[in-house]
Amino acid sequence: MARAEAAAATFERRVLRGAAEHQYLRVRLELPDGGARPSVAQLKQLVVSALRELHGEVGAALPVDILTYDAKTLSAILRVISSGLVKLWSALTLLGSYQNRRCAFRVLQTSPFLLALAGNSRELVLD
Amino acid sequence: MSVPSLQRLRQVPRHLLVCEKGHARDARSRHAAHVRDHAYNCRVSFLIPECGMLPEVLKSTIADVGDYYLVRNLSVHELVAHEFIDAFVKKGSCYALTYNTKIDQDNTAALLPTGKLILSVDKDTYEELGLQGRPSQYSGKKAMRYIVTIDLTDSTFHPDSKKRNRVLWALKEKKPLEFDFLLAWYNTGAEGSTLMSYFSKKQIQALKPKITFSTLRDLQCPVLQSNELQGKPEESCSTEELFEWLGAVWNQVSLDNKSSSFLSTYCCPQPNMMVEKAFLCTITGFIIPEKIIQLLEQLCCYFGEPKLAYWLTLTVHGFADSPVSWRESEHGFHKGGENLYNFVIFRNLDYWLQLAVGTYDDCPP
Amino acid sequence: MAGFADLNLPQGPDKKSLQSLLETAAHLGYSTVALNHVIDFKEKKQEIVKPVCPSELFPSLPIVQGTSKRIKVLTRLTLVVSDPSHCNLLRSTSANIRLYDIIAVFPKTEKLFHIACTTLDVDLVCINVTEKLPFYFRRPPVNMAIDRGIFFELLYAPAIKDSTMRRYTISNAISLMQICKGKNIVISSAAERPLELRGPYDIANLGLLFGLSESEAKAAVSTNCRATILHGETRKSACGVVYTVKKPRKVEEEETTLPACKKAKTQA
Amino acid sequence: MVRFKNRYVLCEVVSEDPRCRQCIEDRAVGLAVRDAIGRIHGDYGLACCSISFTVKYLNAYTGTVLLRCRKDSYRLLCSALPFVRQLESRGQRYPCCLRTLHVGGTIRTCQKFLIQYNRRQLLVLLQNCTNEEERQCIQKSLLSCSLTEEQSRSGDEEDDDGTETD
Repeated sequence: MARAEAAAATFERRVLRGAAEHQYLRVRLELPDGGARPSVAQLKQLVVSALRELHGEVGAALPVDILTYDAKTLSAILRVISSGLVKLWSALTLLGSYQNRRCAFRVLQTSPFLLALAGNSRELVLD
Repeated sequence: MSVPSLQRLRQVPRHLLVCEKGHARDARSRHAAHVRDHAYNCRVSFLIPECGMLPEVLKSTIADVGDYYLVRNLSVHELVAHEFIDAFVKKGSCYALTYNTKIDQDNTAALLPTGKLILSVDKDTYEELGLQGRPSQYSGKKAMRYIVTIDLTDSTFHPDSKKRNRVLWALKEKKPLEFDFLLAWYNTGAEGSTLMSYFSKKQIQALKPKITFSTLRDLQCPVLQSNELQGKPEESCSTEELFEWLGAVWNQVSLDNKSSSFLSTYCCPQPNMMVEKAFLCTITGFIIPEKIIQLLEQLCCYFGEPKLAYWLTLTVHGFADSPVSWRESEHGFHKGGENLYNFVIFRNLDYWLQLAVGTYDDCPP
Repeated sequence: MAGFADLNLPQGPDKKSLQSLLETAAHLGYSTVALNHVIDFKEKKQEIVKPVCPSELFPSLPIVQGTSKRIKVLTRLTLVVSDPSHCNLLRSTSANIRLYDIIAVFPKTEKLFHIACTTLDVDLVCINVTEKLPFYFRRPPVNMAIDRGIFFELLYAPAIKDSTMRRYTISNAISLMQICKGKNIVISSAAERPLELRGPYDIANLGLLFGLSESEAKAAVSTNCRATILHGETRKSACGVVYTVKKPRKVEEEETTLPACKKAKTQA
Repeated sequence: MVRFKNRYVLCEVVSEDPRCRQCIEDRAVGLAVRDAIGRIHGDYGLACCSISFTVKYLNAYTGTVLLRCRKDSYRLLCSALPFVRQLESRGQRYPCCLRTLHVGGTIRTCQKFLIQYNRRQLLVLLQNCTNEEERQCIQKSLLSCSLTEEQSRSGDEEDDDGTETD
């Protein structure tokens, strides 16, 4: 640390265009009232099976991470490699049932920056 | 069709991340200018590792972030009235942004502290308004959105000028535009009438920014070296890694996963160190850049006394639906409307600045 | 850019379920929806009823999420035609037809598709998404429809319900895109239940699967819907410039100009 | 009128079981390929590939199959072909696999390739011959197979000869 303090950093600028490795989605699963709520592992299974149905084994092989999951509100943050965003999103859109009951994934926000999901001005209630 | 449909499935929406490093005390450093140029901020948050209690100075700075106002059903022509211009626009920094309007669907208006009034309107409204503007950069071949910029402090915009009368007529009679506005005003010293008293006949509400504190225990923090933006393998982490990690912390993502884990393979970037505690603070509201600069300054002063932390971060989120991001560069909403920036301030007052924008945005300055 | 719209909410007999559909649509961020009344000529003689008045049906419309406006509800009539004689109804100046904001046809044969694209005075042509295409799309009628400002409608709710229909939806959509090059497409739901509705940004992303580009896909739920509604409005007006409104109290007609209509594509 | 560009995929059915030949017919091959696409690329892949997908030509003796699909989606088709596991017809099921020989823009290029390919195969056979009689027979058939201009004209009236070999 002492070494670093010796010389002040010189100005440097890096521009990264479309370089994000991952895309992040904030989603909420909507289920009819009552009935079983999925655990986090079941949610992941549901996501993978949705991908498998629409995009086959190739889709199911996409690395998808469930970064957070709140079982109370059924909301989660998903991470997927950038090239798989459209596939994952469309699979979630066209998913219609969970355990033979209707369900819907609401995609609340997507972003290439995880940090952007922390502050969404569209959900901000200021008054 | 230039792009085959299969490739479209792999496309990533355009986005930019600009990383800079410099020294906060360098006279040529533009970091404060970047803060000043980003007018509309909805969330400011900072993270200080190895800090359990906030120093009093910082506490009072946060408390001083100041009120902002929400005026309901305010006609845009009221912002063009010369009483308003003389009382507020010319006497300080006046900020106004429409509230609860969506830039990709509705009309939006914003008043910049430079005295520029920016209207981002759809094609129908633009034609009815009859004011000179330009098609939006991001609305494709068939322009469906137009940007009208009116300079209120321009010398040709005096009370009797033809130009002003036309603007007033357009906004008053031709196409009256009404919005809920978020307003904030900053002036140094000189007292005068306040927004509250000026708009007392309107539905005006003074609002206080919401402030939340929290402390995290046993947090894995990446190791950073201020002069290595790209990081060094085994020695320090890069800016992108830090950016993702910071997102993970603010979203309460668990940081210790195995690569074989079924659920999540995210883990804290290497190398990292365990920090006993970290202090998190979030301010949400309509926060003006002047206050963020003050906060940034106080955060720099935090390292005036010897501290355990090697660095701290300050993150600012912009409004997704504001018509501008930095300065007057146009901002649009495609999928996320991101415009945010993050400072990492090191113990020796070197800083990293990360500016991130989404699809419909210019490269930040 | 206009707000998001879903031009196809089936108008069932159940008012309560319609109300919950409207609430979900408003919650998802749609600022305009159209209640769809379907008339299938195959099933006996069907009368064209007067459109329901949305304000009568729902005393208070839900507020669109994140705004302070209420959702706008339009009425739409869809004619399922399987025989050329069915089209006569559209040519006759039936009073009740004129009361609908949007008129759509669902042609079952190639010949009727041709007629719908080239001569019928309609706003939307529905594309079959639940079965294999009974005919190939040809360029001349499709181009003609694009010139006349008629839009093609794709539905997505069947694709949510069933895997086979999903295949037909995607494959028919791609077939259409090869002809129309992504122009004049409207994507709407035809959702019977709130859980079959999807948000506008989800649909914009789904459009990529149908072979649209990002901007075309977003237009399919926003600007194209606006154009469809304006196209419907021009039918009520003369050449899209002059249009008549009944004053609420006096029975006298007044001519007003509606600037928004001027810009709409018209082929009066 | 703008023509839609297609891709023709020439492939060979390889099976250890000689009875598999009975199964090489339009429907069985089509179903097997569809099944593989459905498994690998899901509903979306099936929907894309189903546009103008057919088994265009089939030779049960040599085991060659010519598949047609839209140019946009041939990558989906080609990537699914290695995953064809079996052919099924009339209740019989035989394990086999498909080997892609050639991908062409027209039937004609595929035909040219196929004749070349068969010729080379015959040469291989020629080397494997054990007695003179077999040798004679193969040499004769080798000479008899050639592609003349007249023959190829009668093939397909398509002018796009963008070929892609893999």
